[in-house]
Amino acid sequence: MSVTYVDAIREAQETLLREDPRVFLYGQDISKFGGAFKATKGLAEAFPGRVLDSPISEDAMIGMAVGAAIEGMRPIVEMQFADFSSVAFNQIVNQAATHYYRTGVPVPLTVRLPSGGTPGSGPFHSQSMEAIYAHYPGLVVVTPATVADAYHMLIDAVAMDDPVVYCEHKFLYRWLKAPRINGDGLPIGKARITRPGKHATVVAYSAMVHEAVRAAERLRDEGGWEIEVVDLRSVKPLDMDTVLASVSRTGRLLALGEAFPWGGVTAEVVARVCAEGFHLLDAPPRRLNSRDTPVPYHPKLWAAHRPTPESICIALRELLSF
Amino acid sequence: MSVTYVDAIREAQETLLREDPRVFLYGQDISKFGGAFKATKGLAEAFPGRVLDSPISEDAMIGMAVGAAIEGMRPIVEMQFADFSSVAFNQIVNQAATHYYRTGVPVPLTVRLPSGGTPGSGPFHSQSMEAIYAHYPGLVVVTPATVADAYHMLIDAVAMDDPVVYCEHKFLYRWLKAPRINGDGLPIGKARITRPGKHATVVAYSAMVHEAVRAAERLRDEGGWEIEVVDLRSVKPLDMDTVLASVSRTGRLLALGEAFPWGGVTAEVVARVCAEGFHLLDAPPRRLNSRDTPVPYHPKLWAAHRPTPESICIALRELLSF
Amino acid sequence: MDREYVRDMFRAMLKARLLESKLSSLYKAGKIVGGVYLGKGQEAVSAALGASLVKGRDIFAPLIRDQAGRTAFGEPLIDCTRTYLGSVLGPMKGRDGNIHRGRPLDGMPAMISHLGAQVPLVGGMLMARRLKGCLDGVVGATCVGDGATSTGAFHEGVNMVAVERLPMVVVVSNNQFAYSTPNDRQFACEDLLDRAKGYGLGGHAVDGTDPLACARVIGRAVALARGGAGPQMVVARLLRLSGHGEHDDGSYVPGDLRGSSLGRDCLENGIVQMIDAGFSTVEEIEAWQLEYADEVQAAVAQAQQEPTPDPWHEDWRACSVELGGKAI
Amino acid sequence: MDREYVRDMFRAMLKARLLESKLSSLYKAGKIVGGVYLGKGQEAVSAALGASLVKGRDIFAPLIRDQAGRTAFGEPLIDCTRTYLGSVLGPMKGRDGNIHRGRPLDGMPAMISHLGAQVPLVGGMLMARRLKGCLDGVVGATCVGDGATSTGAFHEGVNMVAVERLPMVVVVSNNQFAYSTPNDRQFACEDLLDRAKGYGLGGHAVDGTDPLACARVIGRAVALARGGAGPQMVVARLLRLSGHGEHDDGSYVPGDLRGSSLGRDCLENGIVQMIDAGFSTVEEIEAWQLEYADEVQAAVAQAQQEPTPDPWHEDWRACSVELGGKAI
Ligand SMILES: Cc1ncc(C[n+]2csc(CCOP(=O)(O)OP(=O)(O)O)c2C)c(N)n1
Ligand SMILES: Cc1ncc(C[n+]2csc(CCOP(=O)(O)OP(=O)(O)O)c2C)c(N)n1
Ligand SMILES: [Mg+2]
Ligand SMILES: [Mg+2]
Repeated sequence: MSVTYVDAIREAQETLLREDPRVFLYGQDISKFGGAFKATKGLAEAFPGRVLDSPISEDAMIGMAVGAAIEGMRPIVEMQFADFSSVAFNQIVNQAATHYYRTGVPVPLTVRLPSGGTPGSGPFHSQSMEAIYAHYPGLVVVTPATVADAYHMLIDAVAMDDPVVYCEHKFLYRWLKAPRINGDGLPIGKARITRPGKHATVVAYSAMVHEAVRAAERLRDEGGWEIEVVDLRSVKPLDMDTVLASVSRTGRLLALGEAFPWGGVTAEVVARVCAEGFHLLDAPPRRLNSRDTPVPYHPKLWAAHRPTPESICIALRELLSF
Repeated sequence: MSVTYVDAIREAQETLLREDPRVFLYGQDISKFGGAFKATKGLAEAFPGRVLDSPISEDAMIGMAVGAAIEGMRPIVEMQFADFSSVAFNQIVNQAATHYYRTGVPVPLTVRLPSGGTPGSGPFHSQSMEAIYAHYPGLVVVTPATVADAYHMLIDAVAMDDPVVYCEHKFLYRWLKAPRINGDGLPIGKARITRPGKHATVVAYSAMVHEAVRAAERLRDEGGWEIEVVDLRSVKPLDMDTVLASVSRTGRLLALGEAFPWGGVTAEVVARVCAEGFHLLDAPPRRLNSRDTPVPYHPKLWAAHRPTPESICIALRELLSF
Repeated sequence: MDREYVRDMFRAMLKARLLESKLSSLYKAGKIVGGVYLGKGQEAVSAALGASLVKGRDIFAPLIRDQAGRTAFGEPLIDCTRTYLGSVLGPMKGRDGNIHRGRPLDGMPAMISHLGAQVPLVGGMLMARRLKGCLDGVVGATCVGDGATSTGAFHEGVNMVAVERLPMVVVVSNNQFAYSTPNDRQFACEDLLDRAKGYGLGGHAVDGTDPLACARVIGRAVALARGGAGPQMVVARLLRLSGHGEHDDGSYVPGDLRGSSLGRDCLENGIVQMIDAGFSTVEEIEAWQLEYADEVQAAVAQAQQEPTPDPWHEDWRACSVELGGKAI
Repeated sequence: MDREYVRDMFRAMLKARLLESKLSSLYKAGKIVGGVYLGKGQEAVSAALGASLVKGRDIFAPLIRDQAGRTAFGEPLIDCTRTYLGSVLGPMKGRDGNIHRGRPLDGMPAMISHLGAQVPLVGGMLMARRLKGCLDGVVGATCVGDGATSTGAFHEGVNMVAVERLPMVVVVSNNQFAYSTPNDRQFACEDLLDRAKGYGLGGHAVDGTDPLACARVIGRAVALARGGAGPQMVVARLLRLSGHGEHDDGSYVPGDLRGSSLGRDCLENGIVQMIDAGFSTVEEIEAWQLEYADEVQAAVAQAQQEPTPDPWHEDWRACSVELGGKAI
């Protein structure tokens, strides 16, 4: 028996529904159908009236959930794909995110964004939008990369009084498995050293953590390099303590992400490391993002659009040889 | 006689309507009323049928304009406030921005975003959204800071075959004046050295260019410091040649912006300078953005939310004393 | 018609008018920064709605022209003056201003500017009540203008509320213009009320310049929603008797429209109606006027004396939680 | 009823069905990556629209279930197979796939996934024609499902088109479900057609399983728009006879609904109608079947032989312009 990443998301929602009467789920096709990715399978039957199908109205879905959250509920909204949250953008960044600062009343809303690319998904079913939401004050943005984090961070997100954008990576849904859901107790806001090392630090998040580990293994096999991989876990807030501690050990930084190259998590990480830990760096910091086009449909293009173990190794070799 | 920044925007639109039959304007209250900020005053009368009032439908406004652009027109859409483009976000980033890559057909659309804070405008009439749009492949994002740039960059934006997000700063509308519209011929994509210096570089854009110049003057008066101010002019693409050349002269960088602190232009500038010109830096690079809350209503809060000559001076003194 | 309901409504209209005239003067004297948005001419619609609702039980999401509704619902004047004048003691603490105010925990959310956005929000507040098992007898209400009906937010919100069959009343004040934009550039149906059927809502038309008609029609719509008849839409015809904001002279409104029955002042109509119906007397109304003028004066004076926010002591945090002892 | 119009329409239905069955097999054989979305059961509506339009003059923005409409409008089969199979020679060059294809310069925009977004886009294409003075006799059309009517994009777009009185036809195929979500969780009006009046559109209902009715009603809606009667909305009742995509078995559709008149196969109906009306014969239809099966086979075979995109030679640029000799 093993648990997949999407199972963990389902389990977390089951636990939440069971243990917290304030929790309910809202989204397209999440009720009897169990969701486009089956992340809510069986929950409508187990918790009647608390797993509700919404019309195709992303903006109203979030507006509704904010209203319910103000009244003390803990809604979890499933976007069918992160990309469709573009239509709910206003309610997320202007209604949910500003509410606490404006009124003093927090909005305990969790928005689940099935994020990131998979082969053949194309420009509108592949986007990574964490940077868009992280830009706005008032939102917490998390990006679980492990089965256990998928579970625990969703539990923690719902426990939080503020709105959380929970970016779950579709590529990990069924590919990532664990024997069981094990947690190491890290709270939201804390990064994890996924793989210790001493020659360079890769700061990554979500699916890219696994690509970074792969690249690290290759470089170990290739030349005995020991690459440290930091999994940010949450991109807002950023755990700069852990990142800086890692860079202080290695002296070298590669910030790695799957999102578009202008701005985003990698820019924020590099800018903050340089501002706060300039003297720690023995080489210019590097960034690796997707290419600067929409996410292409064809698997061959897609594989060359996002960072891969190959392109990460190239970046790391350059970094190490500086 | 003098020309204000908003006059220049009006003039540019008049020139465009006169000289290019493909140009038309679409937006709320822009026709007979002349727009909330009078940026289209008199144009409806001068160009009948080409300056059209839209319903309060930002999403459809952009959708419509993309359609018209595909058919060979050159629409200019006025958002009443940049903040309301949140409702048009999907059409901008998913319809307009992806069109050329997907179909090979460019979309010559210009979206005017009245941006940035003014006293008393509050959380929803003050936002700076350049970083949001710059994140997406396929968009050009410009941020004129001078009267001449307001004019010429709008002309250039409309001449461009790709969608341009034109961020005009409301604070500059009437405050910024010039004897006449003078251009120095810089194209979109080229930054300008607004004020030469040798001790530190401030990279700024839009209204913050003027705050940077004020801070530079104070530091000159205070201690003879010569601060170079670079006006990015366009935030996508970024003119790294000019930025790096400046940093190579001064060895010190402050990236300055009025937008929210997570991500954004300052992160991108610092990250790229560090990646591409690490060895040029004699001190850790610094960033100064707004505070990490929604833009507050009260003028006293507002003035402390955005960077000011005082806070810029503080940042620069720290940078210089490193 | 319930006498007390009509008297409550009328008093709110009167108080709102006096308050708003004062706000206008303050704005023109440069004492208010930002904008001032009035409900002049729209008080009957707004107050009829506010007076039909019960604070502490119902939900009311006012928009820009709802001073009368707010007052009828029970918002104290001081919340208004503090917010306009930036007192740090107001509900928004100077962080937001003018009509962007509310007390969500008292059932009155604070609008964001984006039109239409409050519709699903109220829907969600009602959904929460349903989920908590305390929706019985509750009504949620919000107001929008003709222009706001063109927003996707309005459409999605109303449709969602209809699907969920929530006890909600949506009042559309068709004041013929959205800022400067006339109805014929805003929609192409003969009557906005035609939309009610398309959403599956109960539909009600009313002359917004006629306070007794507003009391009857809006009161009935609220009663229907409360009684389980599902969501209701009211479309009121009227004119705003001010500019869009006090910076605007509204000169784009044609004179003949101003002179038409749409341009009648609902407050003047109301005075006549109150007296004719025997709901009040000239003397009583005059006494109210004096009393409310004093109340307004006091609310302004108090807010003006109060401290404005101090950036050095401001709690610059957009999230309520801390992580590891640090603000997010 | 125009014989040639009906024959064109029917042939497109037939060809689309054959093509889509092939796509389904290819998907199930693992030859197509991503998804396959069929219009099975919806060919009559789609083809009636496509066949009413003139490529080179009109505008047609198809959605996910419009293979028949595309074919009727004149999209070559090879555009479809190339896009599904990722040929670099297709209109999308492997950059986008499946139904996300088009040739905007031929009047057929390439849909984005976000439902409702094509409505204002077609409106804008028509606006451009008006501004250029060449709108005369032109029609723009698009299709959506019942679910898409809940999007703000649809609402804003339709309203804008109505305000501008553009010659547009919006066809709503109410196939009772949006993915798995039934009508009663999508809207609460009795009939989506009730919305037409609320927008000020001409409204037309049709049984989507009845090809001749589709030809008549949709043909008439297009003719009305073309003739200057303003924008039109058609609401067709039907069922999709496939899953949402070929990954989905559609098991949430109740059996009695499948067995009802909504579940009839429009293509089977069409064969009977064509013969009964004397528009065609069994022999001719059988000949078409053979001919189209070959065409489909050839289009698949050709696309399969063609090169797929090569990341090393891909032009990785999202903007067409260069600045200072560099890509943006
Ligand atoms: C989404 C959005 N777009 C634009 C605006 C700017 N705006 C504020 S009020 C207004 C006009 C509103 O008209 P209407 O809904 O008819 O209300 P009225 O002012 O007439 O009461 C506009 C365009 C806004 N607030 N929200
Ligand atoms: C804005 C948006 N939200 C969600 C989706 C995901 N999605 C794709 S098709 C679909 C169902 C569409 O239903 P309907 O409009 O009835 O068309 P049908 O599939 O029945 O033909 C959904 C939810 C989307 N494409 N766009
Ligand atoms: Mg109005
Ligand atoms: Mg459907």
